[in-house]
Amino acid sequence: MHEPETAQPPIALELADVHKSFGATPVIRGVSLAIPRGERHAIIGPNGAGKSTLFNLMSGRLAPTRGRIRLQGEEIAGKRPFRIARRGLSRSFQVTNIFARMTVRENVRCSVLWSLGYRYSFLRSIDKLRDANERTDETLERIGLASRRDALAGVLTYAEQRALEIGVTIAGGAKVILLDEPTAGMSRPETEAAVELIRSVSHDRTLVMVEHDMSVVFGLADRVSVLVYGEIVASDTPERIRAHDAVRSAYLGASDA
Amino acid sequence: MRASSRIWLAAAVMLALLPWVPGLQSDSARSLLTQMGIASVFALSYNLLLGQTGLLSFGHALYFGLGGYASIHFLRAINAGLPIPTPFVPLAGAAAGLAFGVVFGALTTRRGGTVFALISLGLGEWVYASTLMLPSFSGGESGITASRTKAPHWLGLDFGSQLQVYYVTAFWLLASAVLLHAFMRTPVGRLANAVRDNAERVEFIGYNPQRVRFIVFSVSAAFAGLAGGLHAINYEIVAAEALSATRSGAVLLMVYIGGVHHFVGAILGAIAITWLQVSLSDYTTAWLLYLGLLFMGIVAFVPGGLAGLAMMHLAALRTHALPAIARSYLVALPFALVASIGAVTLIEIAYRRATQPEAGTLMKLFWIPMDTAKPWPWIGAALLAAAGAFALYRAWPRVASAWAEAGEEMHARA
Amino acid sequence: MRVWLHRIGTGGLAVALLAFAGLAGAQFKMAYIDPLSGGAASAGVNSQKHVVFFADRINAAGGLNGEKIEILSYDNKVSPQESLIALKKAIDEGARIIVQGNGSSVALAITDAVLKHNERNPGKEVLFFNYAAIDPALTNDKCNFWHFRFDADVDMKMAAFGDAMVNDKSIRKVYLINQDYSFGKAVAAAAHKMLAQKRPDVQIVGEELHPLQKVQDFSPYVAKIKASGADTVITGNWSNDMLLLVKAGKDADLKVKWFTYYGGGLGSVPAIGRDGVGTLKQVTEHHKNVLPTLLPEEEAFHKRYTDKSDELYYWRIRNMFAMLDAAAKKAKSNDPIKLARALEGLQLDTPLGPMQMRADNHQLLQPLFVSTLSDKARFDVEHTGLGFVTDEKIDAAKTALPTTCKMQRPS
Amino acid sequence: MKEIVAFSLLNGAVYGLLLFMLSSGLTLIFSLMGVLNFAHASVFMLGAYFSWQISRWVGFWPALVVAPLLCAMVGAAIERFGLRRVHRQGHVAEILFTFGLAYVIGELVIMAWGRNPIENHVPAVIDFAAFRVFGTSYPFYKVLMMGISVAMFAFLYVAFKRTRLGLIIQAALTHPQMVGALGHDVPRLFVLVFAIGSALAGLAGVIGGFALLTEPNMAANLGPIVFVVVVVGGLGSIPGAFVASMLIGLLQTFAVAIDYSWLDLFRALGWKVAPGSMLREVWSVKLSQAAPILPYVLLVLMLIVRPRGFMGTRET
Repeated sequence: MHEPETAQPPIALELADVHKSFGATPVIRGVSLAIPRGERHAIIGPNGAGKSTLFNLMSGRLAPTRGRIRLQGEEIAGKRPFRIARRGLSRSFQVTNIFARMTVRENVRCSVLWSLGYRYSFLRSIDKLRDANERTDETLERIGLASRRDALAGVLTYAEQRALEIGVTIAGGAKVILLDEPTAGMSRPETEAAVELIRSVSHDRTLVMVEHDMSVVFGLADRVSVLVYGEIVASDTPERIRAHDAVRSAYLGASDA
Repeated sequence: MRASSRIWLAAAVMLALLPWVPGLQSDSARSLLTQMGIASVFALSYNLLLGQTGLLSFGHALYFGLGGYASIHFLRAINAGLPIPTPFVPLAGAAAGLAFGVVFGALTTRRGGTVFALISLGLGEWVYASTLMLPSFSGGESGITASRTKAPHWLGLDFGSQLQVYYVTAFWLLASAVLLHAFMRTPVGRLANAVRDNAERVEFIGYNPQRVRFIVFSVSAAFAGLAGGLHAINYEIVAAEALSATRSGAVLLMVYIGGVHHFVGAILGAIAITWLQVSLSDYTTAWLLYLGLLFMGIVAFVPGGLAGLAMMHLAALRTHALPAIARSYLVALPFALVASIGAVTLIEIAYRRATQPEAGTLMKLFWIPMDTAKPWPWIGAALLAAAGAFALYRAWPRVASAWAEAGEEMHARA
Repeated sequence: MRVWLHRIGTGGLAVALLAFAGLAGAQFKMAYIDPLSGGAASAGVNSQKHVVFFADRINAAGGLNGEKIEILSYDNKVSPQESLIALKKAIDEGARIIVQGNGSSVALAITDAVLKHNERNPGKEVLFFNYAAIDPALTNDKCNFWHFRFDADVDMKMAAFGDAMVNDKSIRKVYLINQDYSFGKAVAAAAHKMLAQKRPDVQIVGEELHPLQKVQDFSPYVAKIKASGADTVITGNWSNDMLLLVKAGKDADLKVKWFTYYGGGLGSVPAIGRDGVGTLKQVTEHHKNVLPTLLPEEEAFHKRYTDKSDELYYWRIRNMFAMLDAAAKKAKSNDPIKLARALEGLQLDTPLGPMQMRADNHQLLQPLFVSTLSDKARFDVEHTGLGFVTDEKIDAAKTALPTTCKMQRPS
Repeated sequence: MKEIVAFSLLNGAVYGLLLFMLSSGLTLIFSLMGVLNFAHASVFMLGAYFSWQISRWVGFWPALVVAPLLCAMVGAAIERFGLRRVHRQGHVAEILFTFGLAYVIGELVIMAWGRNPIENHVPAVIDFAAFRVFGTSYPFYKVLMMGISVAMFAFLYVAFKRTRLGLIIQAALTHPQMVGALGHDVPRLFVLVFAIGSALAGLAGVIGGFALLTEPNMAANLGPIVFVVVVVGGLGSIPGAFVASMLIGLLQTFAVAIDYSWLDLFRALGWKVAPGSMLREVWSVKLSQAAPILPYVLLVLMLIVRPRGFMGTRET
């Protein structure tokens, strides 16, 4: 369900001439990107292109050296991650980053608390928070971990942990979802299940995804940006990107033309 | 009635009947029980930091001591006429603990891990030395005294006898346990566990880990202050050693030996270490060596602590591997016993020679008289220890395999 | 650590063994509560030897009204809290007299706890014999009927120093250095008062309070003493704070007269060595060269304890047991209240001169000696070849000072 | 007045160098293995006891060599049989293991040498005055200590910044698997590092034994101040630890020389403080009284303002 092209949809996430360098070495060299609300946007590029750094800049883990980042029109460059998360941007991690010694259910429930307004309350028993528990169980159903809800997150299989990673990211109801290589290390059937999950989860939200598996990218993305050596060399629909020579040379070395 | 309230009721009944158990009816036995109660409240408050939030503090006695001082000054005010009965004095300790927890917490909880540990160590040493310099607040080395009986009676009791002080301590222990257990079931309690497991990820679900640490730290300081208040009532004196580094070290030993990952672990540890400190030190001057060895053994071999050990065995009861485990224990335990008797004898003889020459060389150990001047006790003990240890080393794989078998079964069923 | 004979396995077994071992007759139990492990253990173990030694001598002579004295030892690790735990245990096991000395902080805790116990348990009263905690408060504003002190307090010892200083014109500039807690401050205050009275011409050129048992390196403090031009130092430091202070003085070859409370304590003379000859002074109720020959008690003590560091340092414990023995004979009963009343005002002769227990504040008056370290002494300290020689003797009666003690006496 | 400054400078430098000698081993172990060794001061104490025992048998100079070697063996044993099991449980377990170890070593020392301080006097061979300042002779053993301390600094700075072994060990801290993959036996490397660190502590103990008092409580009295040096200097930086040691040494020595308190400052500024109030006691504490707690004040302030310390490379 996407608005017709003509009415210009509001911009969910916008990067304006963002630079980032570690000491003397520049990693992000002037990236500008505007992602309209509801769009599924994929970022691809060879290893070391700066994809994860870009994610870290957007989610507040790193502060840009120069340039501005706006989330639904509000400046978030350099803000602490929890301030950005509260404004409705939630991200997952390439290396699974969950609460190992807590149960699956508690992992997800922790991520719903802020959005339901429970802030730092210590006077209410969590078992009595009906809305939080409902939202948690609903998310567990969607990521297919309802049956494993009382297992410790640390003992889950790799695929289950990746699913939980997505669950924790989406449970808070954030409008903008950043997924960092969600299907990395998954088998074919597991990847397909993950794609269906991402499709249903990002139904009415803005999705930004870093992914290497081209079948996932072309199966899901409305638009694809190609990041090479810290710069966006192309940003277009999947079909045009596939035919784009700059992309081919970046991936396959010098083009034969 | 939900499961948890049944547990609390059972705990209440047990606490009520404990001082009437034969053998525990003497004043000093009840004093020991009271000390265990005070240590348990302090250990529970500390486990909120170490076990639930992963904050390793080397200066938690600060809030115990400052709470104690506030309570003893409050008790002196009561002696001077303030119409408040003695049992409510620990609330003054909790209030002081909370106040100092908020003030110092804002400084120290900016970071977790090693930085937090070292700040707590530095702050502990700094405030301890400073209290000695403020005699009107701390009474210096000799401390501040007050009377728990010169106060308005409550329910017709004057709280002079040790039994009544025990019941005041038991009440506050139960209250603290219920409150702290409930605290862990609140949003901030859940987030405390999240900060322990992965403080970085907590920031990405909208919470500031520093704020979570700060709240938990303040609550923990309040309960440590409450324990300080109970200390003030029980001894009617609070001296600078109430906030010394040795007390901070003791609570760390209690919680870790008891079992950091289990709520009841802190209480188990408090009971074990208090007994070791108060009773074992009457039997042998080497009690601190045994405590140190026990602690290193727990850290290296049994990270789950006593509670972890108990839980493991409870779970194993339901598996088919139980007979295998029992058999392996039958073989291993005697060797362990032999090894420890040899080691203990060696230690006791050495201690007698090094620290108490005046008590002469005649000694009775495990009902066997021996003369430390002659060589045979030394050789005998050393041989015993070595033989026991070697046999235990050989028998250990059998124990390990039995447990492996139980582990697989438990895993399969989980 | 409990005396082994009485603590095998459970308490019950110990009692059975006792009866079997033929130690007939009821026991008069005394509890010894002092540090036996940790930092100050050396002092605690040393005085424990004295208590056991003198108790055995009374037992050899038939005990107190036929009851043998039994010493129950408890390790309080110099902590007020551990002491109160030990006190409860001692009272539970029937101790009638508590003996303690190391640390005024512990003494203040015990005297307060004993007062409360006796008020709350009529008929089961206990007495508190303090042989070394010399904070003046214990026999003044914090005195009580149950506490007896067998050592001169801070002010009495400072007065003794005063008598020694009156005619020593070489003393012109004094430096005070003490530990930063109640006892240290009491010594500093006493010094001010004494000098103002007895030597107004002497100038106090410096005053110092350093944290208790925390300073590792005293050279900065010694540098200040040298810079102040002081020719005399008065200090109440004890144990490590005493050893390290005189050691730093020796390293920087500081030439001053040391007026100390515990300069003769374990390890201090070896630490200062020859630098102390003629300069290291102390005020005590006894030292090895107080009489031309060793006292019989000293010879018996050295026969029993042969370790190098064993010295008969606590003569006042001998006086304590002598007073207890006399009081028991006078009262013809071992009941604590009767013993206490018998002790009040009791006068007794000793080889060093008469002594008397004051009735108004339960402070023992005994002869005091100001002595100086010398290399020509007949008997040396800890095999160092150096021993103390008397400068000034102050008779018991002259050591009395006014008291603010107003104690409540049992009806 | 000139005399006080000269002496304070000299004493401050000596105490600072003693602190550095004591904490250099810890800085090494911490910077290369990330282990905050609570038992480090205990190994220092062992060094003092070993050197006392050996010098009674075979004289001081052999003891100066043998005692550190014995401590190195103790350090190697601690890592090989103790810490190796605990490494994988994370830093907290490591710290706690060494925390228990400090208790045990303290009691073992009591078991072997008793509770009383031992007469660990400066051995005759080095007991003479090195030079005279303002009419006071300065003992040679303090000069020897300064020499050893500076030598240690040079050895550490060169050995681990400029040699291949140093680089391998530093790499092994952050990427043990990779260094292992490159063919280096990482566990053995850690044993070596722990042995060297303990040897440094032992050497410091040999000299420290005379300067301070050799008794079972020695480690407990010194323990915390070692962490102040390491943290204030900067976690993992050897030059930082040197600067921090000198700072603390001089700070504490000069503070003792200053007999003024806040009250005197207020009086100078003309402010009046109500007599008898509890706060008056706070203000009347003289700086010389508070000298020994200044290091801890420095530790807390440094950790709040700049957790990395002067020249630290990282925080944990």
